[in-house]
Amino acid sequence: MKIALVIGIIAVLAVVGVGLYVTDFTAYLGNNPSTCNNCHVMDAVYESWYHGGHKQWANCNDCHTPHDLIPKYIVKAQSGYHHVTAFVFGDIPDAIRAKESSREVVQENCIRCHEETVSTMLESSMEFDRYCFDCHRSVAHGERGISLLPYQHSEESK
Amino acid sequence: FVSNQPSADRGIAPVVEIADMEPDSSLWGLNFPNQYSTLKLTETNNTRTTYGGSEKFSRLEQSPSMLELFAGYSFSIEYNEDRGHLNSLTDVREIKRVNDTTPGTCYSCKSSDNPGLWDEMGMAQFDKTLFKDLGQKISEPIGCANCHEAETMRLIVTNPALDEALKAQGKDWRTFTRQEMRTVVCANCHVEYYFAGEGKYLTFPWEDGTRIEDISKYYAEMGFMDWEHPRSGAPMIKMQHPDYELFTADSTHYKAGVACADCHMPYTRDGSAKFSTHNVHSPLLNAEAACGACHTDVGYVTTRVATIQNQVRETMDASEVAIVAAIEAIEAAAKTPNVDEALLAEARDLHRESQLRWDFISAENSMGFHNPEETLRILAASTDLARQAQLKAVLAAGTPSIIEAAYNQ
Amino acid sequence: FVSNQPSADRGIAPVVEIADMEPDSSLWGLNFPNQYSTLKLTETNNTRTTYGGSEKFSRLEQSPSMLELFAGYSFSIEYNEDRGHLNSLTDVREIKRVNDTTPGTCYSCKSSDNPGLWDEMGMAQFDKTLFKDLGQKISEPIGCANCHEAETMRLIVTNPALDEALKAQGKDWRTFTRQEMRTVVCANCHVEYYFAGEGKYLTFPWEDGTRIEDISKYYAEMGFMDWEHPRSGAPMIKMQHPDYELFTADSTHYKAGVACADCHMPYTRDGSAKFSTHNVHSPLLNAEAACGACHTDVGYVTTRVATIQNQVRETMDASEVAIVAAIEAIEAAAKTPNVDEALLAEARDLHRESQLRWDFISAENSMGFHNPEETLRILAASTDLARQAQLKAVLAAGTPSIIEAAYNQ
Ligand code: HEC
Ligand code: HEC
Ligand code: HEC
Ligand code: HEC
Ligand code: HEC
Ligand code: HEC
Ligand code: HEC
Ligand code: HEC
Ligand code: HEC
Ligand code: HEC
Ligand code: HEC
Ligand code: HEC
Ligand code: HEC
Ligand code: HEC
Ligand SMILES: [Ca+2]
Ligand SMILES: [Ca+2]
Repeated sequence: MKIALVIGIIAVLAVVGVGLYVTDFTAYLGNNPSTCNNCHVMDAVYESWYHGGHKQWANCNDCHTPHDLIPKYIVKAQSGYHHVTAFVFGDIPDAIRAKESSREVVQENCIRCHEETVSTMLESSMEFDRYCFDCHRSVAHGERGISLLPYQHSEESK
Repeated sequence: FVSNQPSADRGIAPVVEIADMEPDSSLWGLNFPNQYSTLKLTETNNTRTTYGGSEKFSRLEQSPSMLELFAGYSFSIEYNEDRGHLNSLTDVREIKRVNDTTPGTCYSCKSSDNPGLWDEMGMAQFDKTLFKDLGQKISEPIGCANCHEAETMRLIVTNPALDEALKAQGKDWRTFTRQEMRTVVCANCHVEYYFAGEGKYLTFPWEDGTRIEDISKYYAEMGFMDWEHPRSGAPMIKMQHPDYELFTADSTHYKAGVACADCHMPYTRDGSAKFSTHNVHSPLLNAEAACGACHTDVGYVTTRVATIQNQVRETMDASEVAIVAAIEAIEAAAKTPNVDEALLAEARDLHRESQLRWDFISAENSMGFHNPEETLRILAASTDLARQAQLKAVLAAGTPSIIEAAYNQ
Repeated sequence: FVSNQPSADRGIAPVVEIADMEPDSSLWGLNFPNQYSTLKLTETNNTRTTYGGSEKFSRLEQSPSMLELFAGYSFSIEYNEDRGHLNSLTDVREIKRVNDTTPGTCYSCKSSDNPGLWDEMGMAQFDKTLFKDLGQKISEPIGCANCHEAETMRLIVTNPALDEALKAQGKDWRTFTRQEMRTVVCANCHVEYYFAGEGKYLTFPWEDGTRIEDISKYYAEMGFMDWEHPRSGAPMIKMQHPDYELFTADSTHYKAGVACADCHMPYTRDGSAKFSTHNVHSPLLNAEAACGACHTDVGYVTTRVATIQNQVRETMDASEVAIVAAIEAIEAAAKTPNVDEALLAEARDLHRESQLRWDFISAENSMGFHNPEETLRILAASTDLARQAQLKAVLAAGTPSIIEAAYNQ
């Protein structure tokens, strides 16, 4: 029992420690997209964002973190933890896909920037029960999200 | 997570109060000019596409074999390609399928006066009244009141027949999500229906389900028929625009959560604000907006539509040839002395089953695109049944001589 | 990206020089351990899926009607579900379809020794040699040399028959893009083929195109047949794994630029190194990686696969019933005194045409998923032709009595 607790604490410390190390912590308090790209597993999304429609308007955090100050750092801590643990313990999903929680964060941000455009849709007396990116599948990371080369460069699809 | 509260800077503030079930769309239009002005466009649309579009051409001239398939039934008199919503009243009044005995039921899906009339006189009375008499009370084509609740502007089921059909399946549309309603609202009209009993009561044959097999079972069990085919003598069923039934039969798009309105009423911009275009027509005429948001490569998807529709058209042609052959065989068999009546009856049943499957696809309006796999599965079965009907006729006659002439045509 | 080059991030720098067409994959494996170790896994895969998977079950026990359809041909002796690449040699040597007269041609798609042998003795000689003799020279199953050029590691066409078939269509694979090669490399083997002439020369029937109609026309014009059906007497064609032909017939994925390797060899992570898994099998066994890269909702796509495959299986069952009925009718007709030989010949042709269409889908390995619409279009035609064959038999016999028994079974 006690032992388990101790091991637990050590484990957590270890994770945090490694986390601070591999992720160059202070960088993650900022908004520079290339810091996300410190991880190779972020290459595809970075690439697709870089070539996608929004690069000139929005960086990762504009979409992936809430914009009232406090929640922002909570989300960063959470996802940072996911990322690092997944990384350190190697259980990286075959296809990295946004969790429901991230989708909701992103959705809030789509609306934050496009409120006027979508006001008519949101004013409905029934809940707007779908994600913007159900339709706008390509605005952020290209149509196929994390789809990898060479598919996105194929001649056939053009 | 998305608040439904009217946001601070509301787009258009209501300038007039709209009465419940107000038939006159132009009044609603004062509050919602974009939706009204786009709805108006449906009156004059006239562009044709390969298999659809808004031009009112004759479907009988387009595929003459329908004259043989619908022989003895009103659809062999006049049957046209459908067009925009605002033409509904003109077209139902001009069509030669209507006569003095036609029931008021034929107005059910043609006018925004209906919700008010159903409320006032009840649907049973509405349907009992003769078309020519009920016509006095009707002056508006399809309008806002057919899809919206005036006070909240939300989408609602306005056709009592749909409300009852859903109930029969234990469903209550009031519990449906907004995205579901973006499909269900079309089911007020784009569905197969029949007139039940003397009162010509409007009914959707969904009690056993909305698949073609369920519908055919439903009609078979109640021994219903629309007309008897004069040549084959089979008890026939006419299918009508089962757009909703085919689309919701596990189609690619339906299972992906896509709704009718996504493709047929895509968002359009008026300055900064988006609204749903109410100029409903073939999405191939505005594919950029209709498909473009979800499919970056619009050229790819429209080409796929062409491929699929051609595959379906080719397969449907084969069904038509087979059904016509079956009709001729049964007709000839019936004329042979001491024909086996039991086998002849089986042949007629096969003709009915084959044709109602073919018609389910033919009467549907997307040339199979709404659900390509289900469409081709059904057509394959239709052709198989038609060929079996032809063979049964030969067995009934006891000699293949009856079909030699026809067969080698 | 027009150039056909392997991806830059191979992970490891070459540690040994690999000779051109080196048959021994373990040597290549020293340079590319990830690809080698994943290829090794294909030897022991044994998981079954609803319609496929890697378990070596008997397809004849799975659908017994094949015993009647393939009657008189080697495929009615033994015919199993396919499994991983490393089993190719074991399985071709164990199969009872092989006998003392079997030509070496049967090794064409089973070993990485082939590129070297074709280079050394030429394909004509390779194919002339008897299977049992050529076997002395062959010890490796499928390996790196069947798909890669050692020096550059790029994907190449190693099978002379494919090179010639493409030439016949005026195509040169050396001009293909890398993404095209990710599909074409599979066409070295996953295609319909036949043995031309006495020399059993390996040939792909693509001169008129790769659609089923083109292939059937090609065989008809050269008057080719694999065997005569003992019961119907029809000159039959056996179709073999036309995975490439069906997929490239304007399928959704092919037109969208997706390649075989995208689904069957998805990129995999080993630490930070990314490589194409060489453990090729049913993508339903690793859908997360195989479909997840392109589809956000993997549950949705795998459910769609199940729906499509069930629709295809059901439609294919109907074709089988119809073809068996045709065989029985023709057999009975042939026994009737003064049968009309001309009509009987027509009936046999219809049997051949019907069955080769069915077999094009049955021998293909995705239960229709590679191209759902084309699959169902072809099956609809197959059933139609089979029913016509049955009817023609009755016409030839001059009496339906020949089928009463069979028909009412
Ligand atoms: C330490 C390496 C690393 C860095 C740096 C990194 N990521 Fe990730 N990220 C991962 C890994 C590993 C996963 C997959 C594990 C998972 O799905 O939780 C992931 C998954 C995600 C996901 C999908 C899962 C979810 O949480 O919804 C999002 C979104 C994401 N990252 C965004 C970002 C953003 C934005 C940044 C920069 C602020 C970033 N990542 C920086 C490693 C990293
Ligand atoms: C314009 C808004 C926007 C920007 C900017 C953006 N993303 Fe995303 N991100 C999204 C959306 C939308 C999704 C898809 C969510 C879904 O489809 O479930 C997504 C998904 C992801 C995923 C999960 C993969 C997937 O397809 O589900 C990762 C990882 C990710 N983003 C990381 C990043 C990184 C790193 C950056 C900056 C280089 C970035 N995003 C910039 C909107 C954005
Ligand atoms: C940081 C602010 C910001 C965020 C967050 C953001 N956008 Fe945008 N977006 C813009 C700006 C600025 C433009 C260009 C001007 C315009 O068209 O409004 C734009 C353009 C667009 C366009 C039209 C151009 C195109 O690429 O098709 C669409 C559609 C769009 N955004 C959708 C989205 C969606 C969906 C999300 C969330 C996944 C999102 N945006 C998130 C700022 C943002
Ligand atoms: C049902 C599909 C659908 C959904 C859901 C949807 N959109 Fe759109 N959106 C469209 C279509 C279609 C257009 C194109 C309108 C046009 O160009 O005429 C569009 C246009 C836009 C534009 C303007 C693009 C431009 O060219 O300026 C923005 C911004 C946008 N959407 C943002 C959003 C946001 C934010 C959400 C979520 C609140 C959202 N959309 C949800 C279909 C959708
Ligand atoms: C994924 C997009 C999509 C969805 C969802 C969709 N449709 Fe369609 N619809 C099409 C296409 C494409 C056509 C073919 C138009 C043509 O051939 O010109 C079509 C044709 C039609 C037509 C005939 C149009 C004409 O040109 O005459 C009607 C009516 C119709 N659909 C109604 C519906 C109804 C009702 C629903 C929902 C139950 C629905 N559609 C769902 C894309 C869609
Ligand atoms: C009140 C009944 C009713 C409702 C509700 C209804 N429709 Fe229709 N629809 C019709 C009728 C009637 C026609 C044919 C009008 C004519 O040809 O005169 C029609 C025609 C169409 C056409 C063909 C237009 C053309 O130009 O060819 C399309 C597409 C269509 N409807 C789609 C829809 C969609 C999508 C919905 C739901 C959002 C819907 N309809 C709701 C009755 C209805
Ligand atoms: C359950 C709703 C419904 C009922 C009841 C109904 N219709 Fe329709 N009608 C439609 C829809 C939806 C369309 C457009 C789709 C189509 O034409 O397939 C349409 C199209 C039409 C058209 C234009 C195309 C054509 O067929 O020439 C005419 C005319 C028409 N209906 C007449 C009638 C008559 C007459 C009756 C009564 C026997 C009737 N309708 C009953 C829903 C209905
Ligand atoms: C054929 C059915 C139909 C008819 C007729 C119809 N609407 Fe709609 N309307 C819809 C659908 C579907 C939506 C999308 C609702 C949603 O997304 O929740 C909609 C949305 C709206 C909205 C919400 C904002 C938007 O554009 O998405 C308004 C306002 C509206 N309609 C007004 C009208 C008015 C005014 C009329 C008559 C002039 C009318 N509608 C006629 C089906 C219809
Ligand atoms: C709201 C989003 C949305 C809209 C609008 C939409 N689609 Fe799709 N479409 C999808 C999804 C999701 C799939 C399923 C495959 C996938 O996951 O990408 C799909 C699949 C397809 C496919 C492949 C299926 C097949 O049978 O080949 C075609 C073709 C297609 N769509 C055409 C269209 C056309 C044409 C339109 C416009 C008339 C359209 N789509 C409108 C989301 C949409
Ligand atoms: C879009 C994804 C996709 C593409 C592209 C694709 N396949 Fe498949 N393939 C599948 C699926 C799904 C199955 C069905 C597996 C099952 O039923 O278990 C399958 C089955 C197979 C099988 C049988 C597997 C087994 O379980 O026995 C073979 C062999 C095959 N494919 C070869 C090919 C070839 C060769 C190509 C290119 C010409 C190709 N595939 C392209 C998805 C794909
Ligand atoms: C050198 C010939 C050859 C080439 C090249 C080839 N295959 Fe195969 N493939 C075979 C043979 C032979 C089998 C069956 C082996 C057995 O059952 O013993 C097979 C089996 C398969 C299976 C079934 C595996 C299982 O577990 O059921 C799949 C899937 C497959 N191949 C896909 C592909 C794909 C994708 C490519 C191209 C990237 C490809 N093959 C290239 C000859 C080849
Ligand atoms: C053009 C390439 C090619 C040629 C030539 C070829 N095969 Fe195959 N063989 C394959 C492919 C691809 C598969 C896996 C796909 C399948 O089984 O449908 C396969 C699978 C097999 C299998 C395992 C599945 C089964 O059928 O039991 C056996 C055994 C086999 N082949 C034997 C032979 C024999 C014997 C010959 C000569 C008559 C032959 N092959 C000629 C490509 C070929
Ligand atoms: C059945 C065909 C086939 C066989 C056998 C095969 N490969 Fe591959 N290999 C491929 C395909 C397809 C690719 C993807 C090429 C591309 O994307 O350009 C590939 C890619 C590679 C790459 C490039 C990096 C990567 O992973 O994408 C290397 C290295 C490689 N293979 C090595 C080998 C070795 C070593 C062997 C034998 C142990 C082997 N291959 C056997 C088909 C095959
Ligand atoms: C390299 C990208 C890619 C891969 C990998 C991929 N797909 Fe797709 N898929 C697509 C595209 C593109 C479409 C066409 C529709 C669209 O544009 O969204 C599509 C369409 C589909 C559809 C709709 C078509 C239909 O007939 O219903 C299904 C289902 C589907 N894919 C299943 C799968 C499955 C299962 C796998 C894995 C075995 C897979 N896909 C792998 C890109 C891909
Ligand atoms: Ca029309
Ligand atoms: Ca297999």
